[in-house]
Amino acid sequence: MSVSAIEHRAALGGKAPLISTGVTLRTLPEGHVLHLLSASADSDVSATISAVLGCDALTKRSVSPGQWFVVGDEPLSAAALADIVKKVKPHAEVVDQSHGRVRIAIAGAKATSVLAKGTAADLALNVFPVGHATTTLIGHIATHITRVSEDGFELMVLRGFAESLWEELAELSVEFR
Amino acid sequence: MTSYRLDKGGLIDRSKPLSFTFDGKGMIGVEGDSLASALLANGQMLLGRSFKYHRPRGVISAGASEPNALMTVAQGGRTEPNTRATMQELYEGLVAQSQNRWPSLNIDISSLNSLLSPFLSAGFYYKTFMWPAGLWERLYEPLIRRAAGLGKATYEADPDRYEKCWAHCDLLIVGGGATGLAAALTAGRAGARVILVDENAMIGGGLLSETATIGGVSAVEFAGRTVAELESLPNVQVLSRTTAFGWYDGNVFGAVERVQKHASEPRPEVPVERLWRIVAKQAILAAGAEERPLIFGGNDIPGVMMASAMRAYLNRYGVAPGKSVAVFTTNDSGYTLARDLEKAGLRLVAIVDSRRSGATAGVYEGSARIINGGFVPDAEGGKALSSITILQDGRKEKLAVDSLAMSGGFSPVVHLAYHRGGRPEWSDAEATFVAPEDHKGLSLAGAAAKASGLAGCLEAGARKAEALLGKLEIKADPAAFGAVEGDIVAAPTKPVWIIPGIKGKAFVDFQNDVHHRDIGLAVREGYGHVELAKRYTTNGMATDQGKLSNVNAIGLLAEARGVSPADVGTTTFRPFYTPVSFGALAGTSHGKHFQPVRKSPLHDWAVKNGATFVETGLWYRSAWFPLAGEKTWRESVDREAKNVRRNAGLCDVSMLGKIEITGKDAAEFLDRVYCNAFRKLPVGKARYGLMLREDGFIFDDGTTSRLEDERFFMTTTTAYAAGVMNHLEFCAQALWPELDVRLASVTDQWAQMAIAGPKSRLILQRIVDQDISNEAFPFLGAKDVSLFGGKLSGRLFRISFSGELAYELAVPAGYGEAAADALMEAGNEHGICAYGVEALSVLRIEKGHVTHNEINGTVVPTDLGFGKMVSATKVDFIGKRLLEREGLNDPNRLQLVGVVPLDSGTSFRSGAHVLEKGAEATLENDQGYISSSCYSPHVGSTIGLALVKRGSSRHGEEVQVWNGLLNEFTAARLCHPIFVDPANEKLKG
Amino acid sequence: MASLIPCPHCGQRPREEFTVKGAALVRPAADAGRNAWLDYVYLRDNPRGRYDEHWHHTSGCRRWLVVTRDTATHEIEGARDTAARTETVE
Amino acid sequence: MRYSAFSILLNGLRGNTAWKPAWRAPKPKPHYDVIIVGGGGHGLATAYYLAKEFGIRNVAVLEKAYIGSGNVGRNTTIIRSNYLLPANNPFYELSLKLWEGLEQDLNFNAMISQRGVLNLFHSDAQRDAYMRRGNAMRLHGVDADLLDRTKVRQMLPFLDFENARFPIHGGLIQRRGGTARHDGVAWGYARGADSMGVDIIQECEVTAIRRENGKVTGVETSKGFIGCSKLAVAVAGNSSQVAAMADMRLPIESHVLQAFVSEGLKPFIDCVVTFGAGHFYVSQSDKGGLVFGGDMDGYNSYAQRGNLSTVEHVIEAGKAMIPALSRVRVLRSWGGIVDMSMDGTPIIDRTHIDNLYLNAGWCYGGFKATPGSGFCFAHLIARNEPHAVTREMRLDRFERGYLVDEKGQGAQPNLH
Ligand SMILES: Cc1cc2nc3c(=O)[nH]c(=O)nc-3n(C[C@H](O)[C@H](O)[C@H](O)COP(=O)(O)OP(=O)(O)OC[C@H]3O[C@@H](n4cnc5c(N)ncnc54)[C@H](O)[C@@H]3O)c2cc1C
Ligand SMILES: NC(=O)c1ccc[n+]([C@@H]2O[C@H](COP(=O)([O-])OP(=O)(O)OC[C@H]3O[C@@H](n4cnc5c(N)ncnc54)[C@H](O)[C@@H]3O)[C@@H](O)[C@H]2O)c1
Ligand SMILES: Cc1cc2nc3c(=O)[nH]c(=O)nc-3n(C[C@H](O)[C@H](O)[C@H](O)COP(=O)(O)O)c2cc1C
Ligand SMILES: [Zn+2]
Repeated sequence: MSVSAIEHRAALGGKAPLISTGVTLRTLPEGHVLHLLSASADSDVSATISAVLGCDALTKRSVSPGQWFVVGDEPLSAAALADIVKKVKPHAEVVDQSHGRVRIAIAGAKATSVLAKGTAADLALNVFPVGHATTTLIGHIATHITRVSEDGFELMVLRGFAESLWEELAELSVEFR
Repeated sequence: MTSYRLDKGGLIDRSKPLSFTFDGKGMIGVEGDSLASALLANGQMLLGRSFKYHRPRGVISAGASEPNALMTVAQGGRTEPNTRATMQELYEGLVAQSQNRWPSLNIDISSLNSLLSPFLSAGFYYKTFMWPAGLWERLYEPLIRRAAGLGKATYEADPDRYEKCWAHCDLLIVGGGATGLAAALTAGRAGARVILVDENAMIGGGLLSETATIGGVSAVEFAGRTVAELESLPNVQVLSRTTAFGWYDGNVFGAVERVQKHASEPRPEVPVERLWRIVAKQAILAAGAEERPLIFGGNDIPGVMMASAMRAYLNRYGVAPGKSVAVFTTNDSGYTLARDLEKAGLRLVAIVDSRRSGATAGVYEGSARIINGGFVPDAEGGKALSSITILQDGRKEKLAVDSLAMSGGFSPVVHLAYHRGGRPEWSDAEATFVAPEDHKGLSLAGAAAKASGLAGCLEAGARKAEALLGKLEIKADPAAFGAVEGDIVAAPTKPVWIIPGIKGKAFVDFQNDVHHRDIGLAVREGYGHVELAKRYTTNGMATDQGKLSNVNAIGLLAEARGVSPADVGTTTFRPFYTPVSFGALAGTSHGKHFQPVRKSPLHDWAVKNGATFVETGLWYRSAWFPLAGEKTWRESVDREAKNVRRNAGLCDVSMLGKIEITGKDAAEFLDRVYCNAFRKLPVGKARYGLMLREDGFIFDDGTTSRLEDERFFMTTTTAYAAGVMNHLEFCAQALWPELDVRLASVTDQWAQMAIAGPKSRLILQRIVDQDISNEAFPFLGAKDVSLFGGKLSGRLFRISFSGELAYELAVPAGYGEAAADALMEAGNEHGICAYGVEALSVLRIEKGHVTHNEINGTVVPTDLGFGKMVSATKVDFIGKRLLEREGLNDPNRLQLVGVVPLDSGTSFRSGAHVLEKGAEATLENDQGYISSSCYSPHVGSTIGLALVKRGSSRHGEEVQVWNGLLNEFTAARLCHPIFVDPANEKLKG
Repeated sequence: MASLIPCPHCGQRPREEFTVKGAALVRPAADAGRNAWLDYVYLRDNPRGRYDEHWHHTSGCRRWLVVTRDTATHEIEGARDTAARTETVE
Repeated sequence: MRYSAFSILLNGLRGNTAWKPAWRAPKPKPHYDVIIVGGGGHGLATAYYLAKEFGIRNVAVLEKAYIGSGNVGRNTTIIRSNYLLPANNPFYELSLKLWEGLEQDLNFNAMISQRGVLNLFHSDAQRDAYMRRGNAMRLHGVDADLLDRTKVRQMLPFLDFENARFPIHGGLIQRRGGTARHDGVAWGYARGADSMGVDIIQECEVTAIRRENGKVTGVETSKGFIGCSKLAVAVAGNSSQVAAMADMRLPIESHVLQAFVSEGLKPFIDCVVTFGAGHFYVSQSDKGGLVFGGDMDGYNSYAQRGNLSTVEHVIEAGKAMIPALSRVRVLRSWGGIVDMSMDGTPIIDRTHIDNLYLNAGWCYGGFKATPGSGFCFAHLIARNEPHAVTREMRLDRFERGYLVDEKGQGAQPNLH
């Protein structure tokens, strides 16, 4: 059949960024999110994987012992994915979650204040430095948080909850807008 | 005579008038006023009515402990009953109403209750209103309820915003008086992460009504400077209007910040209240000390107040309590007030000091008459104090006064320190209940820890901060302050629990109208244990939680029982230190945002196709898709179900739980978590699996497909998706960590569609690149497929819930909508329709497929005809051993059967019970119940699945379906639970 | 202190991120006697005091932990990953 | 001294000085026919019925603190008999019938108020489950009515009908259900039992159970040894602790359940309502406080206090059900230790040890059972065989596989 219109639809498509001096919220491209699961939680496994993929802490984010997300803004072609799988396979299984997780960026002087309205994780810079990642509840929604800069974070959430999380963050940041 | 505003003094701005109303009467206050101070400044002494006797009441305190001056503030959805006027800041346009009176505050009919008071003593209601029994609900109780209660809550929704916030610190300081400020400064200067909270609008605690100087500056200025310095430190957060209400495990403190309760027009973008959950490494309780009332007749008459409160009105708010004042004290602190009153030019009629020796030398140099060894047994007046009786050495004397200050000594405010258990202990030396200074994670300092005097408190705060930071290895130098001058340091004195010679009612708990005789009565009747006395008399159970009354009640109990207060002990301190609103505790969670919404990747597709949605857990699922002209949901559902069996339909099943299971031992793992075998499942095949709990009952079901040798794709039911994932993780991590198995939840990665019906293959083949003929892709096939000429890849499963030739196609979620659109387009010529969970349910009931209607946690495999699925050969699987028990194999268990009405024009519903034909409707005759039912357009009548005793051997039996709730009684027949295509020809074709 | 659980992987997190299951017991061998199984599934020491229990960091790292907690005081002595049989975290 | 309007009048006129203790404070005797451990509702009711119905009056109730210090004095006071399973339903209905005549029987006003218990439902599946339950009740002659959304709205217009995340579809109501004054129940039974000669001994903690030749002969207590012919344990949240004194392990965990009361209000809500879309239920006490509760904290505890996360969880559901609660303030929260059994159903049974009887596993729902439990436990102790309505509340049901699991949650107590 003619399939000209097999279009990708972003979970938060159409959400314009919310920008202010205090805090900015914006959706991130639905590029790729690869879930890496190794049989062991050893730190050398992690290092090996980073080495074979050639990626830093902002690309390969820790999820739990022996598990990471490899994240990027570009969708991966089947070949690119296969290549990664091949490289990683001796060390970890790869499960594609590119569609299952949605990313939101939050940044600005008040970003931590907004997030503190949702999460009990201590986001102080010395406790939660750039590159640090963890999963936590923001309000009622489990969210994976990565600090990407001194005042910027990336949030990753199950696709089904993305809209709710966006609305919640918008609500919590209203006073800074 | 009444109270009035002084022309000068106080931390108020006389140039900024604020108008407000009290019971509709317009009044003017000024900026800096509390509602209570503004009312007093307007000469309004009568502020409320008490709970039981409706006694006229004024204000007795100037802070959080206020039991009397409760009023309803604001209007509409912002109506707040029981607001303490002492804690409510005045704002322009404030509307306040008095409570618990009818028809008016001045003339309150129920004040006649006072006349009946001999018959309304503690616990009287336990002794009467029993006859006749039927009158309780109809007469007595409504009367009691109308009389009881305090303010009236609104039924209107609240227009304002609330939120919650977490905070972390090295040191939390509760209380911003001298102690707290000294501690905060010490810790702040040392660079520690500090949070200082104080419940008042202005930080400073007692300093704000203090006339002493510190290092040559006034106490007020000292407070201001200190706060300014603290606020300039980036590592310190100062939260005023913030009450720490509870101390919880893990050193988490709950606090509520009244962000905009003082605003005429709250800004909509800012919350009115914010709940703080503060995680503190260490904390200091610097909550100060509470002055105790004295128990004499008429101690509740408007015009009688705590000495420290009078001092606060005088010094902080520039309000005089009256024109002629007396002070009744048991200790030196009463003289501080006396001194300040005289300084403000008020007429001090007398200082009545219960101590024979009088004040400590040098404490008082004023000119008032001092009555040493004197008491005030009774105060007189109705709605305002007119005179007091003085008793000295057996002589009585009446003095005309319009206000009386009382001081019975001080009790440290230790509330929070006991929220996690324990009780303070009585100290004879301190004449009060005291707490050890150091609790794990929380230490007391200042007046809360019996430190005396301003200088002592400053030093105690600084030292405590230093010590606690030391534990965290943060070095701090205790802040040093200049000399304190003009402070009267009151030593503790022996308490006087009851004033001799009382005639009138002497109140212990003001709000709940517990008077001294009630305490005696409780002891006489056997309720002398402090907890029983509390419950019997209700002392300490009012909105103030006994802040003023508890210690006095204990003293009285001790006297009545002839023991020491140490033997009586205290009641239990519990959150909330002061009451907290539902709004603050709920935060942003309310209304539509009570819980988050989880949306399917096909949500917008369903919207486009006109779906009606239904909440399923957090999901919104499409229930049916009405077409123009369809008037009832049944019309739509019948059409959808018929169309699926005739042509084809597409249903969104994305919300099924999906778990990818990999690792060397994945197959072994599945073999252990399912009761049926999985190890030998061939690659490219799906299998229905049954998961049991360890107790043998069915936990969940679903299909699992083997995509590669070491890669499986499991689906679970929607309801149990999260539970199954947690369970599998438990099995993998806790039970069998030696297995190499890795679990990834991929529920949200895939948009999954059921395409069912005889035309489904035709339709699918148009978008699937591979051959999916029956030969190439038989029943229970499972494989990765390429779609749209290689534009997309997905996973195809040939599984069927409907009993038709059917598939489930999973595509990456972002392409879900496009794929569904394409399928609808491809299926158009074949008559495809969208169908929702209702039609899905019809189709599955027709096929006798079970869901959690049947798998309700009390069924075992044999109950559902799944006996053969339980592996007899596997050595182990979850649930194996306890499944063997007698009760789980009892032939009398409820088993799955089908049910049809004898007359197809009649029907029944789920939740109806099954009785034998002609049997009497009793519980003993109950045979089981209808677990699922629907109208089957294919059978042409209602059909049902039921769980019925010995059901599987009763096919053909006539029964009655009994629904007493709806008065529906239907003659029916039990039958095989598969109503359509029992030979399964369609799904395999 | 069941309001914060010290997850060995994530640090202190609030109770609402966790699912608590109950006593951390050892599952009997498949061929253990019926009583061993009944004990495991139904009978509990239910002690007043020190207690090992299973908590799942559901909205966090999704690891099952063994939390050693005092049921009388709620004080937590430590928590470890259930798969890591030894190390504990304060 | 009999209580009546007249006695109140008379005593009031005499300055209320002549009232007598509601129960004595006796010294323990060396030996009793029956010792009941636990001065909660169940223990006191058992003593009362032993004396009244079975003529056994040489009875002591030993209470480690003050009577009513346990769950009977800290529960949310709901009484009802809206049970599903035939093993439960007749028992709770017997109990409700006893409630209905209790105050006259005891000559003590326990403020039993049959103001109705309404369970809301928010989905078809919930409706079906309530339908099944309501019909089971009807089959036993228990009152139950299904209300549709309109009827619920007429009754309680202030529930969230406009903006709810989980719209209310209707409710199942038991009009004979309602509330009773928790403390009043304990005190009423205590006074009633005392008046027939039962010794109520407070601040007397049982610390050990003495056995000779496999039979129980008495208990060690904080007031010394006290002998008995039969020992009956009714200690609710402490069941495992006391059972351990006889080397028994029980299918029970002790959990903390919190409850709450708001500031006093003029009449706000008439009946008891439970939210079907979250953990919340509420009623209003005669004093005006809204008494409410929700889910357990979920972890084993003996601490009688819970944590803030549960508080928030409960209050969020409360505001979702009744938006107007937003400005109402919560006054106090507390916790009780509930004895959660493995299938959510209680145990009233003899044990394998001679003379030792057990009454336990009441979970968060044993207040309503107080009269029935006392009556049936007394029956068991006096006659040595279970009362017909407690036949299935046996200790051996777990090993035999005859679970009585209303919720179908299986052997995980915090899910019941
Ligand atoms: C917050 C909360 C809300 C509840 N709400 C409801 C409700 O609305 N409706 C309902 O039906 N049920 C409710 N319940 C459950 C109900 O309160 C209990 O199931 C019931 O009260 C238990 O029986 P009891 O009254 O005998 O227990 P308790 O009152 O706990 O009595 C047991 C007594 O044993 C004593 N004891 C323990 N160990 C010893 C020892 N070694 N020696 C001497 N004495 C000992 C204890 O001190 C205690 O007084 C609720 C429970 C809680 C905690
Ligand atoms: N030791 C005594 O008996 C006694 C008696 C009277 C006065 N004093 C004097 O009072 C002063 C005491 O100073 P201090 O700093 O210890 O106490 P303080 O009373 O000056 O300050 C305590 C502050 O804590 C606030 N607070 C209490 N509980 C709170 C909570 N849970 N949340 C938020 N805020 C809360 C109070 O509103 C107050 O503002 C000294 O000058 C002392 O001499 C002592
Ligand atoms: C139905 C009910 C109503 C209550 N009402 C009040 C009340 O109005 N005021 C109050 O302070 N406490 C009230 N309480 C709580 C008790 O003060 C007390 O907290 C509870 O009985 C638990 O005891 P404890 O806190 O001493 O451990 C109430 C308790 C119950 C069970
Ligand atoms: Zn974790």
